[in-house]
Amino acid sequence: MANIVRPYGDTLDDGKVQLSFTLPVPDGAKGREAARLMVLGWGFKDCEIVHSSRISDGFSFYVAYAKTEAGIDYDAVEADEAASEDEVMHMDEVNAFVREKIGRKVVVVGACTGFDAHTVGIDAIMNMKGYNHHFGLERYAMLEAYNLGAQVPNEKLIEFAEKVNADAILVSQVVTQKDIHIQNMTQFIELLEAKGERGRFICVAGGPRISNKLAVELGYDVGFGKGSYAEHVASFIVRRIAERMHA
Amino acid sequence: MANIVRPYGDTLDDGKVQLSFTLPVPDGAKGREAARLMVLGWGFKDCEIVHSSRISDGFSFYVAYAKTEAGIDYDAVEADEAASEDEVMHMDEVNAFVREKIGRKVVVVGACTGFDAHTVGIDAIMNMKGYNHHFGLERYAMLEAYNLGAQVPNEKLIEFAEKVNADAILVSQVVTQKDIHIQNMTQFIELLEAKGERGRFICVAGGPRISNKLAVELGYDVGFGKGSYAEHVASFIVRRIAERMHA
Amino acid sequence: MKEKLGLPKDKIARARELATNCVAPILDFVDGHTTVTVERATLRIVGADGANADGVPVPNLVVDQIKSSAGGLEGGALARYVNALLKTGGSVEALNKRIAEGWRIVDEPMGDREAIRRKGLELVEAGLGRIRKNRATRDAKMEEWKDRNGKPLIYLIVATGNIYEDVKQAQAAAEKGADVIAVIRTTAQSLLDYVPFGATTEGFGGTYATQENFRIMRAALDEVAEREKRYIWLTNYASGLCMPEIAAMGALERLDMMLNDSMYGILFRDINAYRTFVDQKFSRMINSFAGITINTGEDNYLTTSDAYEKAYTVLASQFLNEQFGFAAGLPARLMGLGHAFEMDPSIKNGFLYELAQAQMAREIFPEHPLKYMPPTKFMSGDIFKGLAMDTMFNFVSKATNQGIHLLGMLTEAIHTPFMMDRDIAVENCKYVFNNIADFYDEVEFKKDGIVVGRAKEVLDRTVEFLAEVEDLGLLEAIEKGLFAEVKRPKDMGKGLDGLVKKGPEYWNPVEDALKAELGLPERGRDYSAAGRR
Amino acid sequence: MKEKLGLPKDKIARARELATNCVAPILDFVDGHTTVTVERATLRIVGADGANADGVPVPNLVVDQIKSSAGGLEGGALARYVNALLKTGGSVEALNKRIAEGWRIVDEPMGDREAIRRKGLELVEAGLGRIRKNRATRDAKMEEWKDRNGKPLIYLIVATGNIYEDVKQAQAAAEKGADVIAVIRTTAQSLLDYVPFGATTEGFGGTYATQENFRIMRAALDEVAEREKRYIWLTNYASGLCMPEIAAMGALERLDMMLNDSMYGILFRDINAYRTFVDQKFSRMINSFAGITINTGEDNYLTTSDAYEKAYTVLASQFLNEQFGFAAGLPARLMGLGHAFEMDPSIKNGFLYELAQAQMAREIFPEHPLKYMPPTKFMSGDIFKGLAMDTMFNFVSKATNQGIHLLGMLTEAIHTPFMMDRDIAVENCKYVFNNIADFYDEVEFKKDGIVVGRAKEVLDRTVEFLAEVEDLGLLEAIEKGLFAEVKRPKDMGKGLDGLVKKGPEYWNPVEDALKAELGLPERGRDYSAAGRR
Ligand code: B12
Ligand code: B12
Ligand SMILES: Cc1ncc(COP(=O)(O)O)c(C=O)c1O
Ligand SMILES: Cc1ncc(COP(=O)(O)O)c(C=O)c1O
Repeated sequence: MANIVRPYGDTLDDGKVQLSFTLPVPDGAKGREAARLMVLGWGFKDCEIVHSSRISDGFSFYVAYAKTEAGIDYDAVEADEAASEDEVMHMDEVNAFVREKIGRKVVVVGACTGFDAHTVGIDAIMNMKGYNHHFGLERYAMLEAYNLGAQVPNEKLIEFAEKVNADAILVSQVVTQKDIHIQNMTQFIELLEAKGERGRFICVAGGPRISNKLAVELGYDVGFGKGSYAEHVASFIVRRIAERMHA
Repeated sequence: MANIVRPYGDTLDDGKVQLSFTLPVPDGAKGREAARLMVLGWGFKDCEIVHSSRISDGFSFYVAYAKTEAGIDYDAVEADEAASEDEVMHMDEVNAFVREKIGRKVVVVGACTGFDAHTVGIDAIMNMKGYNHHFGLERYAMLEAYNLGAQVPNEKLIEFAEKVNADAILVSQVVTQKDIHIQNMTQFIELLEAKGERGRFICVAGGPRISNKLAVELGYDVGFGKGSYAEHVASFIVRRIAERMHA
Repeated sequence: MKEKLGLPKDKIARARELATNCVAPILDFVDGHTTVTVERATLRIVGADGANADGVPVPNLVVDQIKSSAGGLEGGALARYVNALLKTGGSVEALNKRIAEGWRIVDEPMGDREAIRRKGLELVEAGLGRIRKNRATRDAKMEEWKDRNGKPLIYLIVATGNIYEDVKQAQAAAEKGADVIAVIRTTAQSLLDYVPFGATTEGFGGTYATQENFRIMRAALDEVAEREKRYIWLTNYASGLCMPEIAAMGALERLDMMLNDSMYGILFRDINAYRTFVDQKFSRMINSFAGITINTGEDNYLTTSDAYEKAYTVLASQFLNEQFGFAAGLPARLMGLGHAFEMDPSIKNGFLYELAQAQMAREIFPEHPLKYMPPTKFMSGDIFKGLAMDTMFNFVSKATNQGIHLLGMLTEAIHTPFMMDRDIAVENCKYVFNNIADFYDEVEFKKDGIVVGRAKEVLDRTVEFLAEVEDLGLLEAIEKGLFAEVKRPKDMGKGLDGLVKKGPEYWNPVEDALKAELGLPERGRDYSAAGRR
Repeated sequence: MKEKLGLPKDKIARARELATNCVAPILDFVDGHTTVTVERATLRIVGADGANADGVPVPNLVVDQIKSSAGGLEGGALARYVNALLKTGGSVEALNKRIAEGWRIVDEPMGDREAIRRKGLELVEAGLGRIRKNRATRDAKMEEWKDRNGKPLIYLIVATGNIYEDVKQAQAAAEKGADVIAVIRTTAQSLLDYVPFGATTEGFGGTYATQENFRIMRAALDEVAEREKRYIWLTNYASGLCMPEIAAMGALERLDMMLNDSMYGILFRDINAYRTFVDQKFSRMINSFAGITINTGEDNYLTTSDAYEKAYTVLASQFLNEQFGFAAGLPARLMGLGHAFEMDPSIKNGFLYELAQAQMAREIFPEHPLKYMPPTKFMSGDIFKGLAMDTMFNFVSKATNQGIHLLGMLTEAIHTPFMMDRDIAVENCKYVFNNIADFYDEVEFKKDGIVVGRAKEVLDRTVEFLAEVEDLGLLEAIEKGLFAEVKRPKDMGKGLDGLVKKGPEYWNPVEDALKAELGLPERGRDYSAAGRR
């Protein structure tokens, strides 16, 4: 049986949603009406433009509240985030798991690739001190972690991974404007495939705008977004290695 | 030729829209995915849930940015606000118009009806001192304005209008929860119709959530929303009377 | 408390003296009168409850019978009710049922006066006992969870119209951090001369105040409180034509706060002034006995008139509310005197003026848990601007140590709060309160600067204004439109026909007991002890 | 300016002295060196411009030829360029065209030295003349429209990647109230050892800094300025591997501000330290001569490290930037020293600490138009929380009289600003600035309270830190990771191969003229007059 849920304003199923957007038209009655019709055009029932203002001669800003009747079958939704809390092992558990199931140190190489200079994210995952009271991979006794920093070309990252015979490669992408991250991430996988090495590494992508779905679509094993910590990544990697060993 | 406009984030036609809403589900990966699918379900392309938070065990809050490809033909939009700036006459012009075209004082009766106690809006339109440096109808030499205040039953308002032989009746409605304003406004018109008097008065509705469209739909001659002033209302009424006299 | 404004003490004392003089003649009148709702409140405390098939509540049935009977109401309603009870020999519940079914108790001849008196006192003691127990429960819980509430208390409203929906939202709000939940009353309940009965699911802009709704919400909040280990205060409106009855119901169901203003009904609801003044005293005695904090309604002056121009009407009203409060036995610590952040956001230095006024209230009423209301009038559909205004409001409130902080909603100009609006408001408030935690102790104002100057100016203007009111007489000042720019002739307004002069036989053991408990004189205004409870 | 913190003057003087000592050895090195980009900047000022078919700019073609030629760069690039010009007998434009087409000017034998010198000086005078005229135009407009800009100046960024889209957004922002428009540079342009040529429409996270883009934006802003009767400042980045060249381009196109930090490239872009120090001095001389206000990059320390813990690194860097600035002839009034509101919003009293630090900067650098950066690191997808943080940031900025106020965006954690984000930001800022207009003069801090205590603590820690740096030597301190927690060995990093020791024949009449104009000694660090321009 479907379990339809809808947005909730102050009563179940009232379907209330807040929207805001800019239109490239002058502010005024006609703009407001255009904004209203546009929202209705998206399938909303009832829409009130509660605010409009002039940004400049040709641009105006709108705030709307609208009501939707369309819902979604919540039972049919499949959560797709790599970092599911139930499955996460903590640092000591990861180390124990590696000792027991893998029997050697696991090698991990990471970088923020392309022209992206945001190191804080990859550092949060890899550096000794970690982030938000979650130690980074460098602190894991049974991992050998190399953090190459930022602005690392895909070629260099792969070369390095080959050199240290890495089990997993970690790619961080923060800047997403004009889908630059998609280009970068895709090129990375293409390079590996061209070398026939895609199967050799577990490929992990991460960044604030990266979802597991997107990463998998682009050919990675997994993707991690906002709020991920080293233990999420470590748990995934060591489990995947163990699976492969015992498959 | 159609002149399609779309929301503008930072590039023409990028279609970027901000949304926020509550879902009656727990916060977490599944909720976020449900929220994302819901937005896509409304026809948006690409949707990022940029924020989710726990409101309580069973409710969660989402902020999303999404992209729409659907636009609207701006040239085909018909602005529908009664208070069009070009057509507004100012106080002295209204008085002159009445003297010239109507030749007697115009009688106007107004109230905030039903249980609605918000007098500030109707006062803004009618009271001597007006609002925001726009004098109210009471100050117009060629108008005779009666403001009955708030919480006036529809019956009483009509009775009074009959008594003073009003040209126009002004109805203010501010509270809109559970569509109480629609009930109230509808009942008013029904009462008039039952008495065979709908044609006798120019019926004007107003309030922050009242649009001209809505008012006309409910059987009024016109509706005024936020930001309307006495001169808008006066201009409409006196023109309409003149039209009728000369029709 | 550290004073920062250097307000002249003599001016403050003068304002208090003027306020005392203004209310004195009113109090004399009050003690000689009762009203239909005072009598119904009395009945409710001894157990009158339920409603007939048309929804007319039993207390109304009783009082209406008595009022239209030969003797009328001037002897009070209780004797007749107890007389009927003795006649039946059964329980109060059974009596209520019979009355609801149509029994005309006024047709019963009066029995033995002494028996009635004894039974009456017994019932009163039982009713007041229940209230006393509520107070003890509250005190115990507050002691158990002390220091867990916010400072100021975070106050949130729910207003869905449906008590069951309200419960969900109230629980969510409390979990999120609200200390106080107010169930906003449905539009115009103020004007009903009865209190509806039972659980309700329909209301506009709010939910009916009924005893059953109180009970449902109380239980829901107690549940969250146990989970959160934080006392959650419940608030409703002892205001309008049934002020004392709602106070009684609130006392019986352990509400913790009540909107209750000595003049709100007159000015903003066109309720007759005499009626209101009589009702407010009785309701406040109940509140005081029940340990319920009142919230006065000064914010309403500013939603109607200009907040900068009319700041002095707020302060004047606070002084009047205070004196009426003392006269009803309310200690300062139960007086949540109201004020509001309602200045036009486009005023240059508006923040400094708001700061000045909030600090002024803090220093003039040091023991009172001031209730500070958010921006409403200048909120617009621009929710982002609105959120910024609410942020500034949160700032001023914490920066001046207000007592009760009603959270502003970014959608104030649009709809009654959505669940998410409330969530955003709590997050904002917690952020600001924590971020400027010690601002109060940290910051001083320039002597004779804008802040200090503004506070002094408002105080000066208030003294002038109160002098004018004293001169005219309070009722006459109201007639002339000196408050809130509305004129309310003293012999007009709703509910006047519910006012009754007490006869020589007037008997109200609830009133007597409350006066005794609160240390109030039987008549008049020697309430000198009250402030010090 | 009123001082509120009572900071010990001797401590401040001590910090300045330490900073002077820290930069002294670096300055000695600087005067003996040039770099490829210093030479290219010199060429640009005399008119070298354009690019070859592969997009390699003419200044690079010239410098690359010279560098790889027998004599190398140690005599400077100008002599060779002028020599070629004299050979052609034509215009600079014609020469540029020939060079772009592949002419190897290094193969031309050197002609008459004196003729070269004379022609060189003539070209330099023309180039500097153009810059002087820009300065006069700016001064005149600022005088004409004085008091029309915000205080602090409202600074907004555009970053679409497409200069024409940027223009739309910049004009909209300026109309709405922005005083300063910064065109954010495309990701990693810092690391290009050339400046792209022409108008550009593709960039990531920003738009290429090119001279043509500067010109287009300058014209667009001048247009709005005329309409709004308010000077609109244009900002770009004289930073990265082409610091001096961009300064030169900005000077030629009348930019008004430039991001320009003495150590940013080293720490945050891994550019070689020697290279950076040489480049920064030359770029600053140009900025100073052009009347361009620099914006230093101390905010970057806080986006990388913890803002509470590392507050002293910001102050230390400000002192160092100041000394490097004086040494390059920059007067205090052109030094927009940077700092930022970047504390974790969950810190109790975080607002008071931010207030303390901003006030401290204000009092230590009273004449400097401090540039204050908004919260970025702790911004999240919760745009409503973000807006509240931006509101508090606006508050602190106005409350402490900052000079240049970069507006925070509620979507900081999500995307480069949408047009509506900017609109919301301006509205918020104007509201707060007006609402607390006179807060600075009005409010005082408790002696030895949290605010005063925090400021003193940061100053103390800074003095300790600078002493440590002096002790180690600045380059060594950078090597050890004392700044921003990154270690930059002095002989590593990008651009080192572009560093050149000046030979005995070194000739750079632009440098000479600038030093003369700015009252700087030919070598060394007697720049005592500079601060007083
Ligand atoms: C700090 C910062 C900077 C610093 C970076 C310092 C440094 N050493 O990293 C500086 C000032 C240098 C900088 C510069 C720029 N920045 Co910046 N910056 C930020 C800022 C404020 C914070 C980023 C951050 O540190 N977050 C904290 C970390 C811990 O979070 P995180 O990166 O999301 O990482 C977490 C997860 O995503 C995940 N994760 C991340 N990577 C990986 C990798 C793997 C393998 C895994 C498993 C997980 C994982 O785990 C981490 C921990 O939970 C953001 C805005 C914001 N508030 O987010 C803008 C922001 C990211 N920057 C932005 C831009 C545009 C730039 C510039 C390009 C601007 C310019 N033109 O100059 C430059 C150039 C940088 C470049 N070449 O890339 C934009 C990006 C817009 C977009 N979506 O495309 C943002 C969003 C700001 C904005 N709204 O404009 N920036
Ligand atoms: C002031 C105020 C009050 C005051 C009213 C004082 C008074 N004397 O009017 C008091 C405190 C009494 C009050 C009470 C209540 N209020 Co009230 N109140 C407001 C508030 C803050 C401002 C309204 C206002 O004065 N606006 C200024 C005037 C000038 O604007 P306006 O009304 O829109 O009028 C303009 C136009 O709409 C138009 N117009 C209006 N009427 C007419 C008529 C004609 C003929 C024409 C031509 C034009 C016209 O012209 C005017 C000038 O431009 C709003 C929130 C807000 N910021 O808008 C809430 C608000 C309207 N109130 C609300 C509610 C729910 C209530 C209560 C029901 C709450 C309760 N349960 O107790 C009560 C009960 C009142 C009742 N019985 O109706 C809600 C309504 C929600 C909804 N959409 O249904 C609001 C939106 C607040 C909220 N978010 O919950 N309120
Ligand atoms: C004292 C008081 N009573 C009651 C109310 C509520 O309004 P109503 O009279 O509609 O119940 C308010 C609202 O502001 C108030 O301040
Ligand atoms: C001094 C300085 N230069 C440059 C930049 C811009 O970064 P990029 O090096 O990518 O041009 C910043 C940004 O914060 C800065 O502060």
